[in-house]
Amino acid sequence: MLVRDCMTRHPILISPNWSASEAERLMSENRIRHLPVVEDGKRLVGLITRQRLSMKPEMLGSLNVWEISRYLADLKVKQIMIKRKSLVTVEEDRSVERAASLMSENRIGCLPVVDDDDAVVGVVTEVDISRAFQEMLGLPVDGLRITVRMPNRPGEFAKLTRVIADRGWGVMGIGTFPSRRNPGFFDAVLKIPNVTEEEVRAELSKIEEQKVIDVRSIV
Amino acid sequence: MARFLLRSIISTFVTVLLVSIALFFLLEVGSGDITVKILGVFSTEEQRASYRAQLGLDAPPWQRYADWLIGNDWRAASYTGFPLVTEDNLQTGEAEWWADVNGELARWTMEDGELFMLTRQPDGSSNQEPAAADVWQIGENGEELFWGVDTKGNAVKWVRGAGEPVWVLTKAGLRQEGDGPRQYIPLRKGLVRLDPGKSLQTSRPVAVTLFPRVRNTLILAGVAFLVVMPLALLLGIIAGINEGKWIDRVISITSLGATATPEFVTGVFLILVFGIWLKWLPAVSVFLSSDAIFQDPKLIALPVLTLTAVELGYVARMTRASMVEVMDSAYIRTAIIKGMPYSRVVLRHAVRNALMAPITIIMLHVNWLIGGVVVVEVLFGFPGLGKYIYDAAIFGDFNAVEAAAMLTVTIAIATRLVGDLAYTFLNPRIRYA
Amino acid sequence: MSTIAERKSPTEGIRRPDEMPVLRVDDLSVAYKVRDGEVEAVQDVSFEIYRGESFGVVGESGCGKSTVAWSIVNFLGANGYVKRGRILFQGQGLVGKDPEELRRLRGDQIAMVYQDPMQALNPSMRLGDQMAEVLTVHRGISRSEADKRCVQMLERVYMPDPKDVMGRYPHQISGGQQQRVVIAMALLNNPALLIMDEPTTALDVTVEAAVLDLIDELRHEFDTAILFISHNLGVVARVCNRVGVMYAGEMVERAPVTEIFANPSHPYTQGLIRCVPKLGADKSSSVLYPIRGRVPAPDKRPSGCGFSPRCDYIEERCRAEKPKLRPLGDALLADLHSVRCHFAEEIDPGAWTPPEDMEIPLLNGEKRAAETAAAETILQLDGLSKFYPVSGSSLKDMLGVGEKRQVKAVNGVSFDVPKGSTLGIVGESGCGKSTLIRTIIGLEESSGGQAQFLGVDITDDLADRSSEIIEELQMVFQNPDSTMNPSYTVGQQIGRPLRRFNKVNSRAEEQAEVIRLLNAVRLDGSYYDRLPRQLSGGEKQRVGIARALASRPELVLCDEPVSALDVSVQAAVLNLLMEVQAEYGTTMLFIAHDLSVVRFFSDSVAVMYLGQVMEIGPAEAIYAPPYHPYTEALLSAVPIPDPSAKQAHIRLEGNVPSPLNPPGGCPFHTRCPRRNLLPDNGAICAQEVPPWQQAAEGHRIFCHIPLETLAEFEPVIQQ
Amino acid sequence: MSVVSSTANLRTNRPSRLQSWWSGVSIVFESRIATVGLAMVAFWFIVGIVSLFWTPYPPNANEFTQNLSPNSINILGTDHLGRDILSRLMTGTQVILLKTRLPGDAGIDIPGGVALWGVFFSLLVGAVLGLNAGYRGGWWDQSIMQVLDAMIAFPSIVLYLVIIAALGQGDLVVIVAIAVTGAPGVARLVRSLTLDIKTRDYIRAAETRGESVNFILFKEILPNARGPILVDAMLRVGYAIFAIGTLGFLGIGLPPPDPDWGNMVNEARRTIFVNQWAVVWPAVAIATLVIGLNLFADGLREELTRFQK
Repeated sequence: MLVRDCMTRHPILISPNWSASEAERLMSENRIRHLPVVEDGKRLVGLITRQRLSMKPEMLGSLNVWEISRYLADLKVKQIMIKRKSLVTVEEDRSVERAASLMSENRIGCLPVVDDDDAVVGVVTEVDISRAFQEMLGLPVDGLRITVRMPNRPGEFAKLTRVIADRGWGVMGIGTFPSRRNPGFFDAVLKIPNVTEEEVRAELSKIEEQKVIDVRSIV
Repeated sequence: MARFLLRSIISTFVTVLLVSIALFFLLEVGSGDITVKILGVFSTEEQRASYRAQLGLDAPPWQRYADWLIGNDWRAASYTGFPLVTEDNLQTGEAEWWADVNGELARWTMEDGELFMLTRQPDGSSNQEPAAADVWQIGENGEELFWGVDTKGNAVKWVRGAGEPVWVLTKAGLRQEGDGPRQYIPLRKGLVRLDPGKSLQTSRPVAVTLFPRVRNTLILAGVAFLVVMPLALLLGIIAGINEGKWIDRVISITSLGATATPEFVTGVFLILVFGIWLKWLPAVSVFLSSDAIFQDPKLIALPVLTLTAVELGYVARMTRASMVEVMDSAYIRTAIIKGMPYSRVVLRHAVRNALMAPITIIMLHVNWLIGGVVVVEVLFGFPGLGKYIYDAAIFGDFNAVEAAAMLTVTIAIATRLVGDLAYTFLNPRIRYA
Repeated sequence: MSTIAERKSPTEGIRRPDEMPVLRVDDLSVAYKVRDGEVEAVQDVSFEIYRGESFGVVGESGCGKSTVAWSIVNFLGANGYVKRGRILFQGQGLVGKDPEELRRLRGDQIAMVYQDPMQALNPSMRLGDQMAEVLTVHRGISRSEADKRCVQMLERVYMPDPKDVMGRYPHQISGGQQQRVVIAMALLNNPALLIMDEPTTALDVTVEAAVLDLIDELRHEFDTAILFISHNLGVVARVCNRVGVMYAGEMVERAPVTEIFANPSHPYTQGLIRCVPKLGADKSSSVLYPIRGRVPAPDKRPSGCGFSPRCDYIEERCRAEKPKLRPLGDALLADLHSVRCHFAEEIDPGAWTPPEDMEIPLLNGEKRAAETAAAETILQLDGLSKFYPVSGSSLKDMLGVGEKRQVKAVNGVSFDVPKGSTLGIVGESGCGKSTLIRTIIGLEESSGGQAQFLGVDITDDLADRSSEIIEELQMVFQNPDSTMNPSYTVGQQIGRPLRRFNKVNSRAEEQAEVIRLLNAVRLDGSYYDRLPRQLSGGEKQRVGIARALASRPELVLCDEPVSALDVSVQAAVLNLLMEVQAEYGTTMLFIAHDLSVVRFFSDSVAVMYLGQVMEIGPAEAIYAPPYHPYTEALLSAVPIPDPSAKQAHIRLEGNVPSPLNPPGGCPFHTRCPRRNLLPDNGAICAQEVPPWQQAAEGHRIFCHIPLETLAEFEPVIQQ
Repeated sequence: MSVVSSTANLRTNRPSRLQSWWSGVSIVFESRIATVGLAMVAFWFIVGIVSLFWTPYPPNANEFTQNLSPNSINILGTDHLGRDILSRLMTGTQVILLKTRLPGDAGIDIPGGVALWGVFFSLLVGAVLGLNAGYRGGWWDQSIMQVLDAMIAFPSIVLYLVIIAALGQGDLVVIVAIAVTGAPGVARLVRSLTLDIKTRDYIRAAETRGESVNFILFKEILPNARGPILVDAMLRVGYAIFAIGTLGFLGIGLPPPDPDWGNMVNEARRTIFVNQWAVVWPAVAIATLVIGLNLFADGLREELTRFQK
């Protein structure tokens, strides 16, 4: 899965000349936390986040009520946005895990996705990453969620797929995780529709050295 | 595109040919006896007949047309037996006809029944000596004939011992002379070789008098054209993109007023304002020398202004209409919806298409400009082509009218061709058809 | 993971609960100022479009579909303005937005494609210049870089030879290619919203199918929100997820596409679906029900429900109170299916019966078929051809020494038409179907072959035909706006052929006969003194039919008589033609590009391609295997107004070859998708003229592929 | 709603000729421009008609002091021969708009001014040529257009001068000159209209009825071209008046004794240093009449295109 497959395309964009209050309104109306700031042609010049919009007390301390409201009305997006040069971005043909690592390394919640012209083609947010994760494990589809624990060596996964193939089952989602408390083992999570728990357990328990550790129909 | 161009060129030639036929027959055949005008109403029929013969008007119309168009020196040469050539007179600078007799340029004259040969000397003078007796040839009826060139530029047939009485128009009036030739062929090279013949009014070659007039007119019309075109196109475009707004109204109504007012009315008003009330500009264009136009450019200010007023309105209206149409078109809509800035929409997308229609019409409109030139020149006494045609037409000097009219028609057709070319260039649908 | 079964794309499966629509139109009303007051062209229209979704707006002409589109890009002309309501694009209000900001959005985040690509492209600019400026202006990148992007995008829309196309002018490429350029241009900046206003209406059916495929593909790839406007239910069914039906400036019904076709709830939607023929339906087994009346002009709309004057279920409340667009049915679907009708729940389209005064032809199919079979042949063509000489553009050609070239518009067409039957002729533009009937009627002199009508030779042109033959051959024309002379009244125009062919002896008799003819086409005598500009399109077409019938012709040639009409009127005119045929026993030749209409209306059908007949036979035989590969391609391209129907996906490649030098052998071999069924990839097709294979009685196929193979093709459409 | 009853056999709402005529005329008043233009033209028609019966003084009587400025006796002043300018101006309308003097000593006048007859003949000739060229196409078109091209190639004033040089002065010569210079333009217009109209289906319908070419030209095509032709005719009357004025100014227009506006300008400009009024009035007269016709034509054209939409 690449960034282009999980990003949100056509994000809402704003212009640097907008007032901060308009940006604020747009964010709250659309329930979003990030707004890429672009010039004509969707060229990225910055990013506005909810945090950026919240007031810094030390700035306001010296102002009276009238001055505050004037200050707020005059405040432009370009004054408060994160500037392009300090923004972390990603290209749409990078892998989704690379995007995820960029986000976690930089401790940010949003990556603008840009093309060769530095034009915004989408954004990747924490929500997008978590949605990719859900889809990977087959969340949108009804079926049984099965967790199989297997030793970490070549050929183990093939055993599992052989059984599935023999039975003619369809796999709607799959993911493998190193088993945290059992070094040397992997947990494979499968989503299989139109099967009953009994037949799954019966079939999969025949596989040597593998163990069905969890079967559930409701996630 | 080659096809389109070739068509225009062929069509242009046919058009010129048709025009020449129409013009010639309308004027020379349609109009009455020109000799009445030249010799006056009190001349006798005999005098007129003699004069007609001298002008070659007794020949059949088709032959006169051919002579007029392609000349008759080659025809006359077959009678004389000598090649006929022209040589400039060193004093007047006008071309004279000579026969090339074995390398010597010769003309003949008959005095008291005696034929003399004039041979041209290198200094321009001529040496007169009696002609050799053996030049006479025996004609069908046994008379002795000689075809030669006389001193007035005619190929003539003399009969020995039987000179015709001829009427000659001199400054003092009509005078009869004896010893005249039997037949005249007034030599000319023909229109296609740029010799439209002699003026009936002044007896000088038309080409000589026409040239300075054409030059003056070209300056007048050229200046007017240069003033009008950019201004009119600009105004038209401005009005067109502001359709319905006040600036459009002002331009449209002013243009309409200017176009609908005849040149002579505009001219008179301009004279009134600038010449009489404000006294800024001369009210008439009096040319004291042939170069007056260069010495005092103010002379053409009012004529140019008059022409401009009329043309400006017309071209601006055409451009406006075309611009309005283009701005309403789907591809302009596309350009706007593509988010092009307005200036780019107008300049890159609209103007080129909007100018296509007016350019052909503007080029056709050169006719109109020439018409305006006639009026303006008459009004201001400007010595140009228009006044020349006017004067010649009033007199009935058809050689002059034909020449001048052919010239205007040629200019008109040539500009139309240029318009076609410009259209082809601007319109890729034709260019790449 | 080939084992993965059908899985919907994320946007169709789970829409994120917090997702905001790309475009949201709220209670939009658009008014145009006219000389006396103003007219509300669009009233209270609401809809929203999400990412990757295609929202279709359907309705007849004059319903305000395009006005909605123009109001989004704020291009309503000098006299139009948004009177009420909001248009939100990505959360920002577009109404009253600063013009400079709007300009930045247009072409960058909002793009538009509309009907006639030839008109939409600047005729005097190279295509490359027109495309590249979108990038150079909005993104400020260099021209050479922009050119590279343009070529990539042209490749993306499957434009052959994109580099070359960049240097061309619009008139140098075909209509389908122009539309590809326009679409590529719209997509260059990766817009969030793409507005398409009848993007395929001007295109041929196979080209249309390819463009629709492209639109669908691009929507999924770019996740663009599409507002798709069309009058054609079939097209909407193919490319849209959700549909809004517009009538008289209002949105009368809004629902997912499957829902709208399976469960139409507004009487207008029901009427629309009833009045288009299904592909495969014919006149003996099914009936078209027109909607009575016509779309009112924007300034003459009724005060209550806009549809009330044409509605079969009208109640007092409909006239008095304007219904609101309200959710229909249970709460679960509330968001999805809305309708603007007071009584939507009570109306059962299944129980609908045609009102008594509706014009429905009463035909007895079997009896007619029997009659036709026994009838004599009225028109017999044998190798009829029409070639036009063309002069080339080179100097050689002008001097007359170049090679003489001919456009083979009609090239050896043979068929017989029995008395009283209808032969439909289908084919795409340029296939020669119009030239064929022009040659038959004598507007063109034929260049070769035989043609006999009532046993008389008719290869000559009109000037050489006797009056008796002329009056037996009449024609019904395509364009209602030009079929009648605007200077004369209806009575004068129908009366003229009566006098011309000495059918009447006195003025009184003429008048009586004209009124009889008017009644025959379901118009009353009050139309006698009307001028064409006082008639609607359908009425004009009726008068055109009456005029053609005035001389009591044996054979009537119909040149696309309904293609310029709105669908509801189309049904009425088709019904009228059938009725007339039943009553007068007239034989008809019927040309149309719409395969469903031809199938519905004709007894037998001829399929033409490049001036030649590819297949001819009884209508039902043409629409099922065995058929000619070209017929198969045509059928698979027809947009079907039924999203549940499965249609084979066969697309033709390349352009129709020039009729100046049609390909040798089989004219279709250059594009034939079935050539590979023959040895050597169909080498024989390019070399030899195919044989006429007799598939059944009266069913002939012009193809090298053996009948048995043709018969094994899967049917194109399975419902 | 029009639920058609097939039994109804009534012919109702037949508009009378007057009504349909009025509905045609009333579109003129829809346009402000056309109305203003019409008023200006009507003014001069009325002045002309009045002058047939009454003018303040005889137009050719030189009974006043020369070169008077406007005053209470001579409202517009007098010219260089002491003639009343108002009277001359009023009478000058006649030859342009109201009467044509036939040659000969009998002094017979026929109704209809020189400008109107000239335009009428140019329409007649132009329409016939244009219809034939446009509808028949091919060889007909080529040759007709070639001849017209030759005619158009003449600058119109040069053509006037040539015609007058050939035929002399006179009302009929001016009519001929206007007709000859105008016909090619009309023919081109009618040809282009014909090319458009002949593609319409109703022409196909007429052809498939086997109608004669003349029927198609004059009964099917011409009536549908009348709107633009009418507009063009208005403009042409304007040009004709323009041309008559110009010819009068050049001294080769309508012959005396009737006063001619162009000639009045020409004569008055010689005394322009003394008396400016004498040149202003006829100049204004020509300009207003021509502008009026142009406005009328413009307004009419706008309304017709709107009407057709």
